[in-house]
Amino acid sequence: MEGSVTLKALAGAGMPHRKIGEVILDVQNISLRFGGVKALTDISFDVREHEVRAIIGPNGAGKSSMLNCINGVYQPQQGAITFRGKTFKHMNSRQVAKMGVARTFQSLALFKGMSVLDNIMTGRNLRMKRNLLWQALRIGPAEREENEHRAVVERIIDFLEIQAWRKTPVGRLPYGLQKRVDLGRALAMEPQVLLLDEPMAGMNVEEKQDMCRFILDVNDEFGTTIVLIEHDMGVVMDISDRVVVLDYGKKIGDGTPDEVRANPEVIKAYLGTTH
Amino acid sequence: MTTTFPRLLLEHAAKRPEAPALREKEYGIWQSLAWAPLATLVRHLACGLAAAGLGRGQHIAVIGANRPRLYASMLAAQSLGAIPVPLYQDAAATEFTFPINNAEVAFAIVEDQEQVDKLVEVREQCPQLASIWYDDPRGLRNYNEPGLAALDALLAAGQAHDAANPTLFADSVAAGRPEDVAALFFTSGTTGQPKGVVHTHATLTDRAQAGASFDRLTHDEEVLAYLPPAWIGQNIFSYAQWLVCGYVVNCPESSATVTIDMKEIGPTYYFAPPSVFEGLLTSVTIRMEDASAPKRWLYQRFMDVARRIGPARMDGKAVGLADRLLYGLGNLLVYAPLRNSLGLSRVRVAYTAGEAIGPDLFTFYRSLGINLKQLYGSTETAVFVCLQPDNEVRADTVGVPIDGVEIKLADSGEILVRSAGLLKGYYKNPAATAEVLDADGWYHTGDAGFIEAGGHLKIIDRAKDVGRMADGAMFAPKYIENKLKFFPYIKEAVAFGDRRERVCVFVNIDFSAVGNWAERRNLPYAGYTDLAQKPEVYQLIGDCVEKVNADLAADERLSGSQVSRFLLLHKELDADDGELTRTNKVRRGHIGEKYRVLVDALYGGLDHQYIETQVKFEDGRSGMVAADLKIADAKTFSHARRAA
Amino acid sequence: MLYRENGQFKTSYRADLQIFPIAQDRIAIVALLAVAFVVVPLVADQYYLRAILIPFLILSLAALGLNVLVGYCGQISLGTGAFMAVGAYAAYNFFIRVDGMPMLAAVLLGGLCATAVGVVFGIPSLRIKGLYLAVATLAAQFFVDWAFLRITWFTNDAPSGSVGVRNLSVFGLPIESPVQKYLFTLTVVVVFALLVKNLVRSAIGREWMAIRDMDVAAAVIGIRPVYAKLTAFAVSSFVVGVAGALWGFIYLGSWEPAAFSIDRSFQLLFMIIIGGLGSIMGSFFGAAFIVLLPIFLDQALPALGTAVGLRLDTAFVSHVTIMIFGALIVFFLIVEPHGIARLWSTGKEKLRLWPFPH
Amino acid sequence: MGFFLETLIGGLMSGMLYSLIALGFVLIYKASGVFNFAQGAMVLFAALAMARFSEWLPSRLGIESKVLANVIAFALAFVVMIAVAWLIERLALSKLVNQEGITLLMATLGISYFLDGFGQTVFGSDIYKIDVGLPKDPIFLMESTFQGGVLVNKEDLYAALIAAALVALLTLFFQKTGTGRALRAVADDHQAAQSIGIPLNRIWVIVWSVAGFVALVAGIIWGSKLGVQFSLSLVALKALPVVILGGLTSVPGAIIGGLIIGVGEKLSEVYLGKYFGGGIEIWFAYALALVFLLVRPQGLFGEKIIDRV
Repeated sequence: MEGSVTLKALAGAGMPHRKIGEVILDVQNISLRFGGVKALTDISFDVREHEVRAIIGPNGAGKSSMLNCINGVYQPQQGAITFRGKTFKHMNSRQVAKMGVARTFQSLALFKGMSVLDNIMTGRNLRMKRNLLWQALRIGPAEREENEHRAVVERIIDFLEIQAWRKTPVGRLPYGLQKRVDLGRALAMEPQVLLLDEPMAGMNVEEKQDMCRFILDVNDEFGTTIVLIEHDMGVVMDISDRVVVLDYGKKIGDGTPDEVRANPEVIKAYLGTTH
Repeated sequence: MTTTFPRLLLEHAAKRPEAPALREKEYGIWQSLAWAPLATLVRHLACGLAAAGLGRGQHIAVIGANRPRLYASMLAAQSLGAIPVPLYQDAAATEFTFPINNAEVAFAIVEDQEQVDKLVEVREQCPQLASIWYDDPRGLRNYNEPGLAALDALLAAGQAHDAANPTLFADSVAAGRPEDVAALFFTSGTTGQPKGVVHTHATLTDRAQAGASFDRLTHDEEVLAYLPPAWIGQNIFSYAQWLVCGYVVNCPESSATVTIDMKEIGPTYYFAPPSVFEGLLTSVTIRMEDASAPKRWLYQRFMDVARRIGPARMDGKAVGLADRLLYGLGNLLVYAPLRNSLGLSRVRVAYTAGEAIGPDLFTFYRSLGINLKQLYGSTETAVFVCLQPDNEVRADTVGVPIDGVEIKLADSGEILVRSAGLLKGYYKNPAATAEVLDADGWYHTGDAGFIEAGGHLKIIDRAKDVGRMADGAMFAPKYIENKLKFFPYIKEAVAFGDRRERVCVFVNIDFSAVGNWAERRNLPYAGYTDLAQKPEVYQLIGDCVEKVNADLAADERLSGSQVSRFLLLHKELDADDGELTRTNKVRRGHIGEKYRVLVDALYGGLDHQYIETQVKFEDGRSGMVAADLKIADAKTFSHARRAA
Repeated sequence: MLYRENGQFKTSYRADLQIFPIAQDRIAIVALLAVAFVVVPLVADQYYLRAILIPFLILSLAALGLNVLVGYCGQISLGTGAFMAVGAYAAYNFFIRVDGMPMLAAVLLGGLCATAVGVVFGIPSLRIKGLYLAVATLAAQFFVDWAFLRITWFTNDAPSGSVGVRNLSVFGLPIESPVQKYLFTLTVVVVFALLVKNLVRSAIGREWMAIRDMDVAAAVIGIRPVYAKLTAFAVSSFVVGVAGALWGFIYLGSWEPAAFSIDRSFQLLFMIIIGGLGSIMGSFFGAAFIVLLPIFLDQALPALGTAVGLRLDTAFVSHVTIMIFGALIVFFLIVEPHGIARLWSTGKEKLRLWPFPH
Repeated sequence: MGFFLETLIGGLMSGMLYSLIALGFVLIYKASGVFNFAQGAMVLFAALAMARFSEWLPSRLGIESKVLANVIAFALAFVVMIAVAWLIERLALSKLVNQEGITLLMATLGISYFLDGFGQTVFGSDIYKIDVGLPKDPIFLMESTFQGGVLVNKEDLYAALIAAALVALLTLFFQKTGTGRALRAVADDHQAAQSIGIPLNRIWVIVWSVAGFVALVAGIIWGSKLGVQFSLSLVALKALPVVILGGLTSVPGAIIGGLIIGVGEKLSEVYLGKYFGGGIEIWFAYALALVFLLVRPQGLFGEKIIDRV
């Protein structure tokens, strides 16, 4: 059954673990303006398969804008983005999603009127094929499809250890758990690349540790490539393979955590802001 | 009952192949495993283990929460004549070294990464530990420990091996004999190293069967397995009796969801130590405090009704029509909904054991209409020694010896047990075995007690604490102290009387309880010492003591140890002053020394005694507390008069 | 308090995902249906059927349709009346122009026409949001009012667009007496309620709610706003259109555009606000409330008036009635934005947890 | 040609009145982000108040002078409108702050129902007339230019002039007075406005009062034209497309939009109506606005919206 196939994918079968692979996502000379305001200026960097890639920078450095360009929320005025060899002037959200790029949000962007289960289920919608009529009748194939995807979603709920809240409306959950659900919704898309926008913002130490564990587990278990935004340098440095540093919409550093730590410009930017 | 667990499994698989054997809530629904598929699973696991070299008589550690595949692994091991050794999953890594080495364990099947990590940690000290299989591969993808593999791999290997040797499984099950060792349970000894209790298929199945027939258990029971399988209590209920009766064992989704799962399953046969019941009650009280005033009123009102009528009803005694209607109403409004939200609606039989349960706690559940009963037994006796028959349930006894059990009282008052369910001995520890098993096959429980009129066994104390009065009457200080402490006004009590002609008691009042009582009577007081010395308070406590005496008098063995005199201490007994152990048990001897003047005053017949005591305050400073303590006589009863 | 859920464990997703997972609820709903289908026809007299139950059912259906759009997809519409009108007049045309056209088919075809119109007027929703969209739907309202009044072809050249139908039947069974009409309507409503419920608890329903709750996030996980919104418009106006057709055929028998004026649109909007946005049950609650309140006030107010010794004419009563409606809308929006349905579900939760508060 | 001019002027004049009501919308939307569906109901309510007061004053208090009666009635009606504004703020808006636009819209729908019902309960529901002495006789312009000249209804002319004056007045009020500036500040950014100590609630009361005043004037003009009756509250529906066209947040937008709609309506009715069987002005305005929306979702002068993630 189709469900079991996707389960395999989830379990990362045949994913050679942590073998950093070829460049999967390549960002070339992206520039983005709102009216007169320059949000991003000529940003370029690449992401290799299976790696954990961090984008750090002080608040307002343009980190989120960068993600928004990658998954087509914003249309950059200049530059191009190459994903698995295909180059795009600017991305279209649905296309990006289809190509296997998922994303979580800095400010919680869950569907507050829906339960944890339904929120994560929405992540499966791209893969649900039955048309309106089938869904209205909800018999045979339609029901089977629904159940198969429910099965996958349950794997994710299990993975994120939120079984106890499955049927709870997300609005009622504490912040830390909502962040997990957000991650779950992204995972439900079985992404090849996962964009995380400050996954640990506003969390206490404990929650941060949990989140770190989940992120690493995702990378381990499913071989998912991870692009991670943080403005808190400390957390990122331990978990990421390579780091891009943005400041005022410009790239001021790129390399392994150690290289970046050593980079004088980065130090300046961070001494300038208290982080 | 002469069979083995693997044979029982195969019988069920043959008789009721489709019927569910195990249910586990996983991925949001209750996934059932029927008897036939379970048998196949066990068969393949067994073949896998055989291929891996597990042989007859060898030990294999099983570590993890209640998971179907772990239970299956135990069965698989037993099918090969090997001996599963369940270990506590929440134990620290270092606690594993002794049992693993003691039972020279070379194989282990564990639940998940957490357990694997612990075993890997102790591998230095346990070189013989060759292979470890894990049920849940999460996080273990890049471990490259030698001999570490997933249970799935074992399963696959097993299928291959089974195909190659189709008769292997059947043969080795057939070769198993009831008197073979079935399992090894390590009891965490209070002192020294843990001891491995050896049980055979015969001992376990015999007791399981006896217990089952006592409560007429059928294969329709639903059981929720949520306590550590390494504890014989859980093991007998969710393994031995499971295979004997063929009912369904349900495994919760995760430790965080037990209450939810309990509510969904609604077990019909339930077992828990008093602590669990206490926790439940606490949660009920707390949640009720947040309830709206009318609800709280309703609850209080009907819980009173329940306490009045419930127990009698449960014991099948006749209850007046008005009361029956009232209780029915309460049942509709409070009891039934409460049972529902506790997940106890469908309970037919529930047991508590392990330690003494407070009468209030006990009656709370009884009065709700839950058939909660007590049983007496231990790891060494394969649990079932005494059980309370329906309608003969009392808070202060542990029931009647069930069939197959002989009970004898040693002169010391210690309870001796003989049954087909006794341990074969402690593993590689003949000395310890000799201590508890005598030549005629009596097991020395270490508990002191006696058979009451009506044949109910009554546990009064640990045997070593029981003393003798000057006139030779039995003196069980802890028993008396506990009886006193069941009163809310009494926080601590210390009873003296060993080798004396009468019993005298120090009492610590419960400051808050007695304080409230005093305020309700607007009785002014200046602090603990002052309150304790109020004549009214002496009256109050005197009544409690009198009640206890009345109880004691009811029993000819104990009527001799009624409390004749008592005093209220001027300070609370405190661990900082060395009067209590860190676990808040009274250090009787030490207190007797420290307050010798008071003891002498009690026995010297004085009616008051001045005393000064040094105390340590919270901030570490120390100071003196001085008071002139009154000493009161308590009303005692003669046994005959109560009997009449 | 009435719930006993121990032992109601689910061993399949099918069981877990059913509409009423709790046995007690299933019993209740079956009982309710039994009463509606069997007892009511036996006991209820003509007046109640004709003046209360039938309009209640049809308006519930319309509210249900509107709820899909407003409650589930978050797209406001003030043009519901128009879509009802399209349904009614289209059905009328199919019914009288195509001879031998079965009534049921005509009604459904009417719904389809409403769908088409709905989608057309839904197109603006792709570019414009919220308030602006409200105006767009108003446009539909006015245009349609005008069209059926002035374009006589739609009304088979009837003056001022007043048309009528008679001798209705379904599968050979006559639909003439109130009881027959009631049973027919009830059946249609129940079927539609079930279908809509299935939709909102399936993929498409989740897409609608996703768009409603957080459209950017929805887009990022690959949901097409265009598709989601247009399907919402389509489904919504189909149901509304069918309701319109029933309103004309079953309830009124003969009607004119005024029957589907802007007031109807507002009335339906009020139903779902008071009943509960984004709730199937809410649509029924709201309809019941808004159908019953005027009837109640018509009785109560004059009685009250005479009690305090003044005669209240019907005009006064009707004014007070709309006043109360207005006040109630504001009240619900402030106090319980999710309407009666939410009150209901909270009450149910309390019963499940009884005697505990949480 | 003359006929065309006639229609054009007629359009401009009724357009002026649309802008007047549209102005009411814009004011409130700018200041409190509420799309005030109740504007029409306010017009009706105000007109009713005015009509009844000007009728009661002579009859009950025996005030002879018609002018005086009208003036007092006007003052009273204005007071009533202020009261209404205050009540709306107190009872509804203050409890709905930070709700989505749609919720607020629905709330004002409720309010408009309430006002309709309330007004007719208190003031009665017959047709009343307002006579503030607007001359009804027609005048002819530019008779020299074309034969027969261009017929203009004097009443409309005055109405248009009054409307224009009021619009000008309000614009001034916004630009010059402190309150006006405060209003603009609030419109731009609620938090900021509050942080610099502008009392939101008071501002809202003021705005709603102003809107009430506008409604009153509009009510009087329309009322004296068509008579005061329930249909007045539908006038607002006419003004909706105007707002959309002009852009919800722009005062000039409201004015220009009003004129466009007014003219477009008349011309379309005259020149296209016959092909459609007449009566198309009911929806023409909407069609116009809608087509326009598709091209420019934020309206003529509205600001563009970017949603951030």
